[in-house]
Amino acid sequence: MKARVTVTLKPGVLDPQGKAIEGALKSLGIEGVASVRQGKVFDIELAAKDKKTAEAALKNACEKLLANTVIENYRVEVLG
Amino acid sequence: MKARVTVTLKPGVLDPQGKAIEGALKSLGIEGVASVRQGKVFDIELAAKDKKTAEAALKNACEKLLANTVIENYRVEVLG
Amino acid sequence: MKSAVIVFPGINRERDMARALSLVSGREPEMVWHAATALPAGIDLVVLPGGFSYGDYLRCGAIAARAPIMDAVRAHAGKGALVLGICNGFQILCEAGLLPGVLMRNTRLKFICKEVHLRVERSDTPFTRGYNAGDVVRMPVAHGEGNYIADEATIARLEGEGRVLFRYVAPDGSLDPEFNFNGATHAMAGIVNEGGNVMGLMPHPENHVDPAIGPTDGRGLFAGLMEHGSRAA
Amino acid sequence: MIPNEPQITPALVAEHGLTPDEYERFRALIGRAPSFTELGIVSAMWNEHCSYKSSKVHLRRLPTEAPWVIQGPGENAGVIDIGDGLACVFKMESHNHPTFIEPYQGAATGVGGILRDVFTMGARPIACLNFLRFGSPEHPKTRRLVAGVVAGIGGYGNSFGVPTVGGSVGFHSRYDGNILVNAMAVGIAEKDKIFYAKATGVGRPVVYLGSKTGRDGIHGATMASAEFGEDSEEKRPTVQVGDPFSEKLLLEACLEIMREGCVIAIQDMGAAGLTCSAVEMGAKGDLGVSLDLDRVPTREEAMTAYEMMLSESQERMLMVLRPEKEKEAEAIFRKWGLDFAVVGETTRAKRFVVRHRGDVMADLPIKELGDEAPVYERKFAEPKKRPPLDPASVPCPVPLFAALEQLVGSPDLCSKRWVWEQYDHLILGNTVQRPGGDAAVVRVGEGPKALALTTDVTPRYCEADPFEGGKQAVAEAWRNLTAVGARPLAVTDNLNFGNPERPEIMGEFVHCVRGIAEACKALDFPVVSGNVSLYNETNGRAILPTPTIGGVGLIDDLALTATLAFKAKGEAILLVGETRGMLGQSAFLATVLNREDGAPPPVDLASEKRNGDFVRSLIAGGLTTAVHDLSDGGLLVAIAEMAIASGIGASLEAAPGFPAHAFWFGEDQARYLLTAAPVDFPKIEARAAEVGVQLRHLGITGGDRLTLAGETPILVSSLQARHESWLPDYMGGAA
Ligand SMILES: Nc1ncnc2c1ncn2[C@@H]1O[C@H](COP(=O)(O)OP(=O)(O)O)[C@@H](O)[C@H]1O
Ligand SMILES: [Mg+2]
Repeated sequence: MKARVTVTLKPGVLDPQGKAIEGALKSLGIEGVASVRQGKVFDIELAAKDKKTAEAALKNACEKLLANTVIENYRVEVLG
Repeated sequence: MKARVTVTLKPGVLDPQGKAIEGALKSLGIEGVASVRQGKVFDIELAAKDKKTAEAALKNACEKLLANTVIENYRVEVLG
Repeated sequence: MKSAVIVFPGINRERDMARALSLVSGREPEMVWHAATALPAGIDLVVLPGGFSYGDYLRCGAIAARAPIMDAVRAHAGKGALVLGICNGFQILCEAGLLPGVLMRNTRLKFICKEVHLRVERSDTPFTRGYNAGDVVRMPVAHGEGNYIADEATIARLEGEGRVLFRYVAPDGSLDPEFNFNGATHAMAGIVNEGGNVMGLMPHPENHVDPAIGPTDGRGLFAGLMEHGSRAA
Repeated sequence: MIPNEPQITPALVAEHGLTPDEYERFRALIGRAPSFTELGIVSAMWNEHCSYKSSKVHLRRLPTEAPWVIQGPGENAGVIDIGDGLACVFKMESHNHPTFIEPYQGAATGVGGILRDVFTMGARPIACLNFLRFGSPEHPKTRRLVAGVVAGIGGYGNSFGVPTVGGSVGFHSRYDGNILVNAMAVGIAEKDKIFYAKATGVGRPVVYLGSKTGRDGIHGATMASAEFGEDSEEKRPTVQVGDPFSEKLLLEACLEIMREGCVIAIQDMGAAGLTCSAVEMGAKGDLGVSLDLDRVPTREEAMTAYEMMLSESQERMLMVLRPEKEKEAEAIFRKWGLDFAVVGETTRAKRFVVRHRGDVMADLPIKELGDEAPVYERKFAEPKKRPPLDPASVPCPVPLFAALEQLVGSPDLCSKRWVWEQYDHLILGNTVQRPGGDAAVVRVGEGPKALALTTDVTPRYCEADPFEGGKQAVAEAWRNLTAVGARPLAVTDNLNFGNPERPEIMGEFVHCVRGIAEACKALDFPVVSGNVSLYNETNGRAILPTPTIGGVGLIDDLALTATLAFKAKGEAILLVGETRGMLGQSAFLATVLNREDGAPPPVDLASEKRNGDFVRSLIAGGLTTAVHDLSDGGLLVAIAEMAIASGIGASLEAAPGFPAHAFWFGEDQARYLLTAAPVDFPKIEARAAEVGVQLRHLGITGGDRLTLAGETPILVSSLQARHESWLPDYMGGAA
């Protein structure tokens, strides 16, 4: 099974990377950029008996490792 | 306008970080994980007169900065 | 020999580099701000120092590689003149397309600062003429992303054309995966471009030049460059 | 009353960490009920972290003066004269609570904060150190905390570009719920170009510099002064995220505007950000400050006055500028890509006035908020004395060398290479002695001067006898500096304790401070800066009392320093100082016998001074080839460390008249080990006799193993493997 986990910073948490990228895009002349926030994606292949089990395993993975739940949110999509 | 840009490693490019996460997930007892590849997402707010212009600006941003096209692919979605 | 050290926001080994250049050459380099669009007149050697340009945000060296000064650096390299990128400078050169390949996260994912052994692969280049081929020298490393990779064709060309100048080795000079601490392809620590005038090196020769502080194996690199410069002049 | 503000209720007051008494006192002071913003401001200013209300009366005992002290406690950092027109600026600060909640960012912002304290004063940072205490290795959270804290310290310092050259790492179950992260920064400035927080002049612009303000860490300062409960992890306050890149820009920009003569007063925004910095600048200068929050650069929408006043967003500074230099300063900040905004002015009336969107959100007397905050004489209990341990009563269940192997491979005494290799300890090119020795040595400018730096305390000793433990922490720092050949000059401290409202804890605090004061006086080692971190306890269980001492010493010529590695075979190994075999609270007892009892070794300050001065004179005279001070683990561990660092072995002579394990593992104080060429031994002996220092010949260096009558010889390489492997093995284990 293929899945994608997306981890993003919670709203309000400072994103220094995003801020620097925003500045760089502006100075490269990319028009109209108002804000950039950077997150992570994990493309995961896993063996699971069904979608539900896979989802549960990935949520567990997020809580334990993939996301820092103090400052990050995560989303799990099992693509099948 | 809100948009999301996703940057992932091209297939075949080594991903030491993904590999390490894969190992860590296994040792955490997360079952069934076969492979992990890590990528980035950028949530971007921008002002543009329409979706098309926004898309064009973001593609340009990817080519110029957001992705290292030697090793990375990117995808632009304008969410409106 | 006149040298210029490019200063990007967030770079932090520019002073170390300037000091090493002054110490070995007796001449202070020009410090050039990233927003400049031209190099000062008469520069022979351009150095992109180590550090964390733009905090290493996005990808190491990515934002600096697009700075205004980089067109001038590209033109300088295009003329066959010397460009040296150390650590973050190496990453910037790759991002700017002046060197092939990419520096990925160290295989153990950690930033590592320690002294390593390097084997000098050839001595007939401006960057290595201060050493003998086969010399094993000590230099410090301090990076989290020094794991050099490139596609197979590029690696084959680098090897085939003798463009690998330094490799991570065991103290006795042998290749040993245990001493290839960041996982670089074929233990590559320093490579040059096709023209042989642009080098990227992960370790920090500039921190090993002063006998009051420690070993001085880094001197050879700068001394070689100076010698090359005086010959060329 | 301002519209849409919460009603001030007793519950709201309590949530702000103010006691009913404190609230009444505040009400009486302003003659009316406070606004919500005012409540926030006073809670920040009067909490333990900013006001030192429990500790102040005791800190007054600390000696703070010496001819070389330029600035003692009371400013962002202490300043000492190191000659040639240069000053050394340094301070240590804790980030314990934030780090427990988010290890990476907590540790990172701790480093960022202490660096700002140092460059706020006009100094360029040249080194960082850190003192870390974690819970027991078996505790399920420990591994993750170690990984996060170390990565966070490295992540910030490496990127900022300052070498992290030293520190200390230890483990104990008493830190299970409250780890300690104390960060120290050291900088160099020109002696006559130090900048202070004290504002002068009325009607001068108050300028905000650095990064924008968000809702980061609101109530961080209050949190730092609250005890953890079961639900602390659920509360998860907004975590501050560090941005070392911006801080590096801030450093360069600040030093540049200082050079250009733009700055009258400067204060970094640390705990309770804008509130603390504005009030301190005004209060210290006997001036009022009025702020217009509409001009504060923000990165989030619809921030309230309350939020802006309490935000702990990082990488920000507040300054009073020379009006005629304002444009110049602004141009410099813009060049570095940083925010610059005039957000207020100094006023004659000693009021702190905050305006936002046309309303006056706060109007308070500034002195009472700042340097006249409440002070408490809390009740404290006399610590219970523990009887000294009779060495003869302590068994040694294993051969000495087996115990030695256990000790050098134990969590507290093992090599911390895994930690310090993640710190860039070489950047700036001045690191003469890297981590792993007694003290780090960092060259000043082009030399030949160098600074020696160390952080120390033995919490086990402090708990068993707070007074002796406090003395010992100072003595050990002094000894570590001496062992590299430095003249110890001054101290910064970081006093980490539990809840001061409990008399036993307050007793620990008071007696540790008295011990520190006594030792600092005797050793001419004044305290010039520091920090107090209280309420380090979870569910009523406090940490071990941990008064960390950061010591700074001066080396006149870095060619004349000492290191601990054996240098050659055939050299004499000499022990300086008296050995009685004190095993109480020793590492031997804790590691080999799993016991923590008895009285800690007493510290005789006169012998410390005499023995240390003796050793320093030998180093200066070029008579020693290696020097190491004795601390945890005693004599045999120190010898093993000298052997491991060099790969050279030693043959040792048995000690008559002692239980062998007490001789080899006792932790008697005021001792050093040194090696010397055999020809120099008589000279050293004669000098020792002259000044009344005990000296004992312990053996000869050489070979590849340690040998001692009655013990199976042990290879240095196998000791080294034990020493190096514990931490990487532990950290490589399952997460
Ligand atoms: N334990 C201590 N010993 C000596 N001085 C201390 C101690 N604790 C705090 N100080 C001094 O009190 C002042 C205020 O400390 P602190 O609030 O930690 O500073 P900052 O506002 O920079 O965070 C500083 O000058 C500090 O050096
Ligand atoms: Mg401060």
